Amino acid sequence: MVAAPKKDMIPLPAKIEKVVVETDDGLLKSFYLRLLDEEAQREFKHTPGQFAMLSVAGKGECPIGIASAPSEELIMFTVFRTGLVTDALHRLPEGAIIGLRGPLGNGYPLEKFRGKNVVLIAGGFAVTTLRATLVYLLEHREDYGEITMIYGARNPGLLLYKEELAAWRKREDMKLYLTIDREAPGWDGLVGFVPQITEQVAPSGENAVALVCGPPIMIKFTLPVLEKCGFGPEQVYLSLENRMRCGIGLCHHCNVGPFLVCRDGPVITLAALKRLPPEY
Amino acid sequence: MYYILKREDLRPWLEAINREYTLFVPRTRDGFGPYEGELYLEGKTRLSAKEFFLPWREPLLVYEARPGALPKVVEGPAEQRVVFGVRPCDARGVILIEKVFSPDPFWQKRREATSLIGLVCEEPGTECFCWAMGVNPFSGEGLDLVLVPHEEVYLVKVITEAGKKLLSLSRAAEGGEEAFLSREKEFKAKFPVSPALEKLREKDLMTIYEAPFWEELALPCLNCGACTFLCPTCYCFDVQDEVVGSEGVRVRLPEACMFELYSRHASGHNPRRSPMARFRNRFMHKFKYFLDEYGEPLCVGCGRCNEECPANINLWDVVRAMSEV
Amino acid sequence: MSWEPKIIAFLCNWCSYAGADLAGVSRLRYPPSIRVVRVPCSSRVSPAMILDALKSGADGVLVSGCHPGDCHYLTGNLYARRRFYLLKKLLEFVGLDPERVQFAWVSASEGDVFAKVVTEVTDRIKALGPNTKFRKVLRVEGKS
Amino acid sequence: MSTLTEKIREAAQKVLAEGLAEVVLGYTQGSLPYRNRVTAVNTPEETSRLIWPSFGVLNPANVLHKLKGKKVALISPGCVSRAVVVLCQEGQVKRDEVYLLGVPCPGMLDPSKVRDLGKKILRVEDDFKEKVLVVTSEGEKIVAREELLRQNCLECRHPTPPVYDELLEGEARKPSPSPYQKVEEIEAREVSARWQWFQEAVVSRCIRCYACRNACPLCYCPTCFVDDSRPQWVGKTRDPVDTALYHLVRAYHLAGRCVDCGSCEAACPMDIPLRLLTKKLEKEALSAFSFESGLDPEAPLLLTTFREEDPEDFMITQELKALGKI
Repeated sequence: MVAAPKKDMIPLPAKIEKVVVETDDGLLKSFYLRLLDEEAQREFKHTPGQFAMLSVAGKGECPIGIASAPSEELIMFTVFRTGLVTDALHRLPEGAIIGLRGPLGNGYPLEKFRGKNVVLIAGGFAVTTLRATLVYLLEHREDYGEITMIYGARNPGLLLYKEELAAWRKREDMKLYLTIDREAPGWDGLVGFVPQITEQVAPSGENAVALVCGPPIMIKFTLPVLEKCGFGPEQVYLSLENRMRCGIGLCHHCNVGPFLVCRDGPVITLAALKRLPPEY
Repeated sequence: MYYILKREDLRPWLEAINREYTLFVPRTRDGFGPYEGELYLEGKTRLSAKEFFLPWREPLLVYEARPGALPKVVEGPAEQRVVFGVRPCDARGVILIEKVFSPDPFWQKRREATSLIGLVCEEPGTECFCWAMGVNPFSGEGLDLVLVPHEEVYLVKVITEAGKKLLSLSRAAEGGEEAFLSREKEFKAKFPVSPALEKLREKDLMTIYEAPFWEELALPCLNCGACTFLCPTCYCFDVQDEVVGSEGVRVRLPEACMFELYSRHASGHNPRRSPMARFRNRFMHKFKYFLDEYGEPLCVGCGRCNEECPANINLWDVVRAMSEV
Repeated sequence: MSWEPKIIAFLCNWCSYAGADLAGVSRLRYPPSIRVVRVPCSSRVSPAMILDALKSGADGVLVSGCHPGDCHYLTGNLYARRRFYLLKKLLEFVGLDPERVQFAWVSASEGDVFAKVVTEVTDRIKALGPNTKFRKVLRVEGKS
Repeated sequence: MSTLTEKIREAAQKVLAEGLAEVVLGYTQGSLPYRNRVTAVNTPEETSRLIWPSFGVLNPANVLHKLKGKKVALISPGCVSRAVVVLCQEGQVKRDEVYLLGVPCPGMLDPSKVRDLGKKILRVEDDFKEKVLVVTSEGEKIVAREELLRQNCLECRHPTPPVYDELLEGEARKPSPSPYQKVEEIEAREVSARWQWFQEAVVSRCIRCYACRNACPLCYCPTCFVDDSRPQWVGKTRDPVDTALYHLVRAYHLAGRCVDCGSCEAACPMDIPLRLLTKKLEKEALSAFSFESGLDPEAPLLLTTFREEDPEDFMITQELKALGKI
């Protein structure tokens, strides 16, 4: 399928083609990147769920999930401003050059999901790689069964990809449940935490997989709901994140027991996760 | 192939090597340095030979610190280096790290540019236990040549072509095979592999991880980086961007898993927040995670951690507890 | 062109910064060697800030605050005095040229004192030459 | 007469049995004859593990943060007691949450001085007064204690704990008559020689393992300035300027706080004479401000107080004034 990319610690220069401020608080921005080297840009093939190291010279590197689908022209990352590198990244204008290393890690095994119902459950800004996944699934609509997405944010202003959400909502070949934590003026959608909404939606675990991405607290309460719906631990996919330095299995920072998030993850089944020490 | 080198021929040989290559030797108990006459052969050095492959500071990229500037890849030192006096434990450390680092171009470059001449210890140091970790100091593993101090001479075993070439700069004469092999046999008979390793292989990972002994063993630990920085097998690294004025460099440098910062996310969340969790991670990595994945423990029994640990944490206390849980 | 030292001057907002301002308004001449960092109080200045300035290429550091009794925060400068005393002793002890780090009291009305202090500090640092001991240099072996 | 070890065990048993503390922090025998280890004892039975050490080089007050919420008794020679006092002054520890089992300290031995007495050290017998018998693979040696003492014990001003809840009987070393001799030796050198010393003995040897910081009973900041990333005060490599900055600020952060327990120096795997930096500051605090750390839990700290008449002749304005230039 995809040729193994060269994995070393040297980033490729990429130009920020477009910056979109995604949320009302301005803490999340999407960066649309194009590798300066045309061939590298053409060769850049990833699977939804993979990540890349973004680097700002003088500040450092950090791992960010790839939010664009493989078919999309520009490589997109939605970045939360929180640390040294993401803060510097947020200050960069369109046209600036940054470094990119990737794609790294393992994405969702989408080939394996063919013929199955897919439930995507996202909380907060962890939705990014599930956005990539959803775009992919919709492009290969006929290969998959029912597609359901449950996506929650604290308030409407914190939902990402608002235009796309509106478009997905109108589609009849998928179900999108958007929810916010508390009532907000102008919001006519669902209100409640993601686990509660999942319980209401009650997706069936039969011939299905669930992809869950969100803050630890959301995951903690969603997993029992999925279990009740009949999802076995092999059917639930999660995505881990840990501090990383190399992204290619050398530096050992991201280890969860023997599992290196960069090399063996970030995507992991609940079944595999249960066998690991709780260091994430 | 086996040779005999008279002790008095060692210095002339080193001088000869130094004329053709950049030669590093153990200069004092502290560690290695360029050969300038000083030579410390009484025992292993405090800092291991690891630093020739995972240096204290490995520049990866240089860039001008201005927006849009393209970084350049650092080529690294190219001159051929010879390191004399590498203890077999340190050489074995290189082999273990290589299991992880073999795809790394910076590692490869340093490996290709470096020849190692090993020196077997006259007798084990106070805290040594290389044999217990499965090291056979006579094997020459990871080395180009291995020297065994024997009566008035050094017995030399040639391991690689590069080693043979280096030895040709000396007055060594062929011979000594019998003595060498008998010394090796004697060592193996006297110093067996620790049975703890087999037990560790069989133990369930989570059983060890969740065992109650960690809290007590970790109590005196300072969570400093002394053990990891002195360890010839610890390979974790940090990456830092250093900027001075208009110049920037991205460097790779050793880091210790004992540090709180090691696993702390930008958000502040830390999966190994407690000092005990970090202590446990270091030993689990060495004696379970790595052992399970590569079949060997990430330890060569040099004993530096035991010797230098400020808190007197003893590796064997931990290994014993892990293997007998 | 003769070498001009770069001196980072941490000036307290209430006295010394105003003193510097007065020196300027009064058209007093002093060497163009200082780069001013305005701080709320001389006690805001930590040793790390002083050493960071030197590390980043400053040839000298001047910290100036209010005279005792004049502190906007009543006693900030008196705490600072103790700290700077100890810092200076420590830097001297490790052989960092003591003249590179200077402390002063300059009030808002002492434009002339400010000019003289800057002139004196500049002269002393000029006599020492550029800061080579405590300036960070990036080393890159085999730079391509 | 019972030995100090016996007295300590007895006292520890009593403390635990009477509920004066839940844990006793002290020392136990280490993995080698010349190493001791900090240990925590939770029950009267376990007290048999406790010893009065010859090589108690780390300050057990350093472990207090791991036992938060428990009432802890500490086997306290002068420097342990003083460290706890500073922690109390700084609000890190409440005085009534610790029980100080004071020990008049005869001074500890330096493990490396003993290690260097032979190829293999088999046994060390210390009379805690005058002599130490060291059995090595080459034979027996009797060495005067004074020759084997740790440098900070040789320079100790307070071998007897200034603050305690209970003071065990014993004979303490006399306070050092010349605590600053080593500092003065460095002070007497030229500027360039001092810089050279700092570079060779401290900076170039440091591997940035932070054992000195982590061993210090008074380094407790949740995020140390070396770990700050915005701004990053200190680069992380062994760059000489970054390393120098680290050591200067580390020592400076201990000005008026350091109790000279010597843990930093003992912890250093590279044998850096770290105490000289803190000792220099101690000397200055004593001479300029008549201040000594860790003597009174109620007293203010050196840098949270001032006196009108504090020295200021080091300031350039005062210097220029004296010269009549301003």
